Amino acid sequence: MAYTIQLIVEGFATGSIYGALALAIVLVNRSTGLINFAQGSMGVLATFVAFGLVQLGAPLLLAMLVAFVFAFVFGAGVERFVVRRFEGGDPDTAVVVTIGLFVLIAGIAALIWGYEPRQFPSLFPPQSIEILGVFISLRSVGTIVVLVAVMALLQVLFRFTKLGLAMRAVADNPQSASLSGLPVSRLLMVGWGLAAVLGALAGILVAPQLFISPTMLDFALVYALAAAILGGLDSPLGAVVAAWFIGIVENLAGAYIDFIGDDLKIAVPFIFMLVILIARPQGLFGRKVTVRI
Amino acid sequence: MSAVAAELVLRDINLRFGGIKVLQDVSMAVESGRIFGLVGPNGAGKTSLFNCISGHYRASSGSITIDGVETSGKSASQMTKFGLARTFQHPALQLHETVLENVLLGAHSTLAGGPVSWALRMPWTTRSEKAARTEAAELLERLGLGDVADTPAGELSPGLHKTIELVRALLSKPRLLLLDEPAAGLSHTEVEAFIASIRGVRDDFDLTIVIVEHHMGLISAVTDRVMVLDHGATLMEGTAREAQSDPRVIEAYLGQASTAEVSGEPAGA
Amino acid sequence: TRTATDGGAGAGTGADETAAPSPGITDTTLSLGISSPLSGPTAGPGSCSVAGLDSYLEAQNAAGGFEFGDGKTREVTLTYLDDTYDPAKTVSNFKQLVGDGIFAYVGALGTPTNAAIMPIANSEEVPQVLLVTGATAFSEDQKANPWTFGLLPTYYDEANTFGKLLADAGKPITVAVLSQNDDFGKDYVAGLTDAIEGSDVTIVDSATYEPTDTTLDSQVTQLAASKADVLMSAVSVTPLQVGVLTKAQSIGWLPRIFLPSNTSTPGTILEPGGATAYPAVYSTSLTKVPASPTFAEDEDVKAYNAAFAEYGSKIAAVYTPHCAWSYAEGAILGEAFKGMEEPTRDSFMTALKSIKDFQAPLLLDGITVDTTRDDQPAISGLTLVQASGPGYAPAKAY
Amino acid sequence: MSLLELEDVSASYGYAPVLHGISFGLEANRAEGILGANGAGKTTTLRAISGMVPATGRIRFDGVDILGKSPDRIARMGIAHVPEGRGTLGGLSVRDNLRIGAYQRKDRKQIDEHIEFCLDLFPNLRERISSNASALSGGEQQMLAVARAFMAQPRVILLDEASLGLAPSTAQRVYDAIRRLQTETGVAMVVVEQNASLAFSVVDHALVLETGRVSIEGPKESLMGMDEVRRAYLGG
Amino acid sequence: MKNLLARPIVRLLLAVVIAVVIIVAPISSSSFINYQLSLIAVFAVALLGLNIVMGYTGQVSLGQSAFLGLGAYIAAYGVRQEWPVVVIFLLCCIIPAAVGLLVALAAARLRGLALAMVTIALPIIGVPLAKRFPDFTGGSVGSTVSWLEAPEGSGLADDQFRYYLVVAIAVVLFILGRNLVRGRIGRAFAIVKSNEAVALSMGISPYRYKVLAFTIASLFGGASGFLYIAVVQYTSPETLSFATSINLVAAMVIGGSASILGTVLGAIYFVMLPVVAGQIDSSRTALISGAALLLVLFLLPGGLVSLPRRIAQLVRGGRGGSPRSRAAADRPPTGDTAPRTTAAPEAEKQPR
Ligand SMILES: Nc1ncnc2c1ncn2[C@@H]1O[C@H](COP(=O)(O)OP(=O)(O)OP(=O)(O)O)[C@@H](O)[C@H]1O
Ligand SMILES: Nc1ncnc2c1ncn2[C@@H]1O[C@H](COP(=O)(O)OP(=O)(O)OP(=O)(O)O)[C@@H](O)[C@H]1O
Ligand SMILES: [Mg+2]
Ligand SMILES: [Mg+2]
Repeated sequence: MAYTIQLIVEGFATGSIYGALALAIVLVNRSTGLINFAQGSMGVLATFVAFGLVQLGAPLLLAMLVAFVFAFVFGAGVERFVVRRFEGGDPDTAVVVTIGLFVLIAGIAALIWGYEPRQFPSLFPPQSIEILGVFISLRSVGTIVVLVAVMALLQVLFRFTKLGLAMRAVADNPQSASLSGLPVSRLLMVGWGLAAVLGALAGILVAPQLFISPTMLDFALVYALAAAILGGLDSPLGAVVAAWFIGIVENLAGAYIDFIGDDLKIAVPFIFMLVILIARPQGLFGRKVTVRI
Repeated sequence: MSAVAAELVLRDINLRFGGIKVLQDVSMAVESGRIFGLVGPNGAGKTSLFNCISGHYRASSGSITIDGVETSGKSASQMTKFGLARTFQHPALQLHETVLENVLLGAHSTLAGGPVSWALRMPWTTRSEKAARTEAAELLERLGLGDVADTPAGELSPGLHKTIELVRALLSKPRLLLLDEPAAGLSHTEVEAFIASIRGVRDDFDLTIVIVEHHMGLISAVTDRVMVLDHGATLMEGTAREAQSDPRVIEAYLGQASTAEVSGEPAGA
Repeated sequence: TRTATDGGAGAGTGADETAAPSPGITDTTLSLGISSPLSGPTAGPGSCSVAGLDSYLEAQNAAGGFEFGDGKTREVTLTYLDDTYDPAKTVSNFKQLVGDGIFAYVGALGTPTNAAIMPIANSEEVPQVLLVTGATAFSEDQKANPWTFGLLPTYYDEANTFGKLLADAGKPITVAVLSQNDDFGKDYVAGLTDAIEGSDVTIVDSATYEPTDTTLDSQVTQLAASKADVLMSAVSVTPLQVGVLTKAQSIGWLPRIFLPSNTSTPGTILEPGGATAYPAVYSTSLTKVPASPTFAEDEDVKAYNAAFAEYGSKIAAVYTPHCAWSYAEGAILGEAFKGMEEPTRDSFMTALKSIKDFQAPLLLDGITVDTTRDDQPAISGLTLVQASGPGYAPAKAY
Repeated sequence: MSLLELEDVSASYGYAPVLHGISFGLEANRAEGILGANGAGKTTTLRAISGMVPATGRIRFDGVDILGKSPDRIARMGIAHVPEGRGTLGGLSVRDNLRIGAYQRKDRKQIDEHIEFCLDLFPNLRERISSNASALSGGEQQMLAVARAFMAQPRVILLDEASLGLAPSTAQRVYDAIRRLQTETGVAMVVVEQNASLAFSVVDHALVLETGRVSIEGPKESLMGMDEVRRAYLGG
Repeated sequence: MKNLLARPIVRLLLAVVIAVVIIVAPISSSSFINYQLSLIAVFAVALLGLNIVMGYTGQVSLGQSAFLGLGAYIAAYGVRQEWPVVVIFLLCCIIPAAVGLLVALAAARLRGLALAMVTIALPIIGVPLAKRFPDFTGGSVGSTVSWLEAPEGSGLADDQFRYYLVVAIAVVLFILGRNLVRGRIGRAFAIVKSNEAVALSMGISPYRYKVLAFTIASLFGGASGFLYIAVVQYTSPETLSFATSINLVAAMVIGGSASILGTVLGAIYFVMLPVVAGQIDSSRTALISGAALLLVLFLLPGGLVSLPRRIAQLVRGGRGGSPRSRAAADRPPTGDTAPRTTAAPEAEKQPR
């Protein structure tokens, strides 16, 4: 029993890694209507900035703040100078542009810091606490707390603030939004900037575990995308819940179903996803879009 | 043409979305070869009723028959088999494609051959494609779109989109045609031209037509009968003239100033 | 119908008395080629395996060049291409390199990538040697593939050495194995199983992982449930290996640990993983660790550090053991050049295959190069080491 | 000086010229009608004003040159545009659409009052207040687009076939409301309307476009007196 | 420029010139160049499949590499079992198509990103799956085959022979694919992409056409796997890796979505970019390829295929205009302000 609970706890911790990135994906989607494949690399780049500062002797918290500022400016800049040209065009093209960014940014990070993973200091102490035979690492607890807090913030942002409403409007239909006087381009920049900050946060949260390297979040990104879509692309709560779900289901399936094993356990969340999405195309917590004819 | 105009009968159609009752016990019968008008205030459920007939919505109860055959459970893509074609309230065209390519889509169900024959360009595929193109060109010509056949649809003003949709629908060789606000956005002169052509189309193609329109002039000019919907239920059924003088219809739909408009009834009536 | 040179086809069989020189060699130069992952997730080791070699070659060039068995001194150049660990690209790169006239293809990293070009190299008779891979496939049958062999001890050997240590303890020991889901992992498990056969050592649980996994916590949790005495953690990805070490202790499982040589560096694995918590950590080692204070005064290490700073650091930003291995590989090539009497690939292969008891720089005492066997890579000896203090010391018995 | 002034405005989509030198002026509290056949360039004129198509010439609003400014800046200056077609934010609820309409306003209290005003004007919207706009019927979406423009409390409102798809009584109600708005706030309007009798019920002055050029213009009464106008736009 | 191309005689001449170039190219080229040319043909076929499902039918697929890999494994296995080449080829088409069909029967109920996520699972699950069956796949070391040597007396080198074989198959597949995306079926694909409600009312079942498109894409993917083995003579789990799928999607868009010519250009880009990047600086390939991708799309948002149109535009539009107004002119407002997803991309103009 303790073993099962331990696996579930682990699933939570792993899921939180995906969840952190999934939140950034949700944020970009809600504020710009796009899917950003470069979300991971942008987060990594900002994390590298923090890494560089820490190496120069800056305290982690300060480095983190600087990384957030960097991320915001960088994200907004990417929107302004790269993505903007493709908004309103073929959505596939915009997605491929983010793929190009993904490759390019990883290349830039590698140019400066190389590809080999390096150790990154943790915000939280490395110890674990034992509760009834189940070990819970403080790092996971910290990650989960931060994640839940950010999720709540996002939920509030979109539900109750004017900025959130404006961002949703712009994502929904920029042209129509601009006719109501919404500063579309600035809102898009803010959306990208905030998402990049979230990406940076995700990067800083997971870097102690994954080690920082230009490709650190590549595989987490697939899971994060899955979580965002499974949860409902417009729901921060959904993204996090789905990420946990994926983490837990994967662990349990890998441990308990012999045929599946550690190598194929990744298939399990995807199969769940297929089934759930067929039943609920908008995702677990997503709002259904009606297309009138 | 061997096809004969279809007869459409609806019985006790109900439709709901969540808690909202969109249609309540709507019944109607359209005789073969007639033009039937469907009017009513905004949100009355006219388009929804069309969607039920065309299979885009599934009525929660009730029966729909075309020439006596029950079609209510059928998926929308099967409805061409029953000779049904429709246009949309918001024209749904491929804006980057030419007008000709847009309307040719209507010929889909009449063209011969499946994916394999088309990949191999079997003779029958090219033959039927050629025939469809000729027919499309003729129809465009007839409805006054001959000289824009090769223009991308997006470059034409929205008023013309309705007509392109009409041609597209006609190319599927329907026997029952549903037109959702075909004259919206047309100017006065254009409405008159439309009235003239719709009757011709009905006669030449041997069609039954159901029209949703807010343009009362058009409705009274072309329809044989009308039904007025309000809040998803039938308010009255009769001729257009009866409807326009019915106090309930004036109250719910036409409004006080309507008399002025009725007087502007076009000469084609 | 083709006019352009067809790669190695012109290299003849060496029967001629005045052997025509093979492509890629002149009286003053010799060119080598390599295709390794230089971008993407494997680029860390990939670039190190180029950087170490390049450091050695360039340093030697700067010192006057390489002496050859035919009495000439040549400058040796290295052309390296990126294959992102994609075999189709490796084939492309190989053809490009051969078309550009390299003399030999050396020291490439990667199992599938090297497997893809092995048949071409052998049919075109281009040396594909000293490969930086622990897979057995490249060295086990050098009669069938005379133009191919590896540099490093195989994964099988490594695990076999571990197994022997356990078996020699002569008491019941339970082992949990964590291995990569590929041939690397399978060879490892096979090496271990073969060594413990007939002993009191038993494998009580095993788990695998994909190199693409983000964490191995669940595998460690699962293995911890077996409460095994020993964890053989054949994990070849640095962060994952560190994760294993931190995870096991955090859930109160403190077995003796065995680490493979490519993920056992003190600075990047042991220290971040908190290895001191475990009763013992074993690994195998080939080379001196350049950054380790133990070897700070070592001549080899000083030379390496100087050369790397000058040349290799342009290619690889962070140290992995592959840097040191491929540096040693450079010296092995130099040794082969010394025995090469004719400017041909045949002569090169003959010379390269006759090296015995050669003490290449950076190799630990007792580890020597022996290329004369037909079923082994160039280096097959291993030193079992045990973590102690900031680095490793020769292992005591279990 | 007029509130809104167009001088020799030309516009094109890509390289196809559509407008050729349109000029007119509009005072506060007045309404200008634009008539014309399908494709004459009415919509394009409105788009040129609100910055949605690139144009040349001169467009001044309240003495400020607005040509070349982005649509959202022009909107913030006080020009609301009810576009042709579906002008709503489909993924947002009806209430959110109305709130977006009032985006640049600061008077919070009044906003809620105005939302009530719009919902009284369009009872359908009240019924569907928290539905996604995309679920609404065609006419309901049109109502929402008009309501959204009202919410902005603009100084100039550009109406592109605002009655399109509306039931006759509703269309009447919209124009009654527009007239009321005009007397209450002094808003100026440019009205493009196929239903010319409706248009003439609010405009003071009108121009007729033919293939991108002004062919006739004048006060409402004189236009309504012209035969060709009556025949083509009023029927009879 | 456009008018010139529209003339039948010019088109015919162009076709003849291209055919001659294709036939003559390998004769004087090195084995390296022939390998590149053959690889272009290989990936052009994979891209054609992807373009049919994604470019023409609008269903995002991130799983194309899985079918490429499956085809390659089947071919490698068939060669080891010494089956006749024709049988191998047919199996390489049929089995992936059948697998694609099965997947599509479930997945085609989804749309947009949900579908993309399910297709992403194919390569991600495919890799460990391939390692599970080493007898069939050769495990992670992969499997090497050595076949398709030039027949005696043909006077061709192996690489030339393989080039001709691969290109011939690719040309035939391209003709079939091109036929398919024009006319009845092509129009159905296009309307499924742009508006499913309209498709339904035309008697087109979007579900069926999505399944069809997906199946065809898998078939082409499998066929390209066969070609891959013909050229590379080796396959391993890396062949079907997820990264390949992503790169294929990028190449498809860069060449030109919903365009046959664009598909070929995309394949050239896909194969040549790494080579060129390696030529520039082999330790900075990621940087170079990322920058190149962005650059191409920046200049040609419609893909490489829009180059002639773009040039014509620039020539005609020599008159400046502020950057803003030009940017706005690039995407004129459609009268309808409906959600962007309904906007069809710049499609290749079909000849009529
Ligand atoms: N996006 C576009 N691209 C190219 N041409 C266009 C575009 N939109 C409109 N046009 C052309 O510009 C001209 C004017 O169109 P506009 O929409 O302004 O006409 P309108 O007077 O509003 O017509 P309607 O009464 O049908 O709404 C038309 O000839 C039309 O074909
Ligand atoms: N898919 C749907 N989801 C939710 N509500 C819907 C849906 N379809 C229709 N409705 C609701 O049903 C009611 C009737 O809509 P319908 O489009 O049928 O009206 P209509 O009579 O065509 O009106 P109009 O004249 O404005 O076009 C509306 O209130 C609409 O919001
Ligand atoms: Mg309707
Ligand atoms: Mg208009």
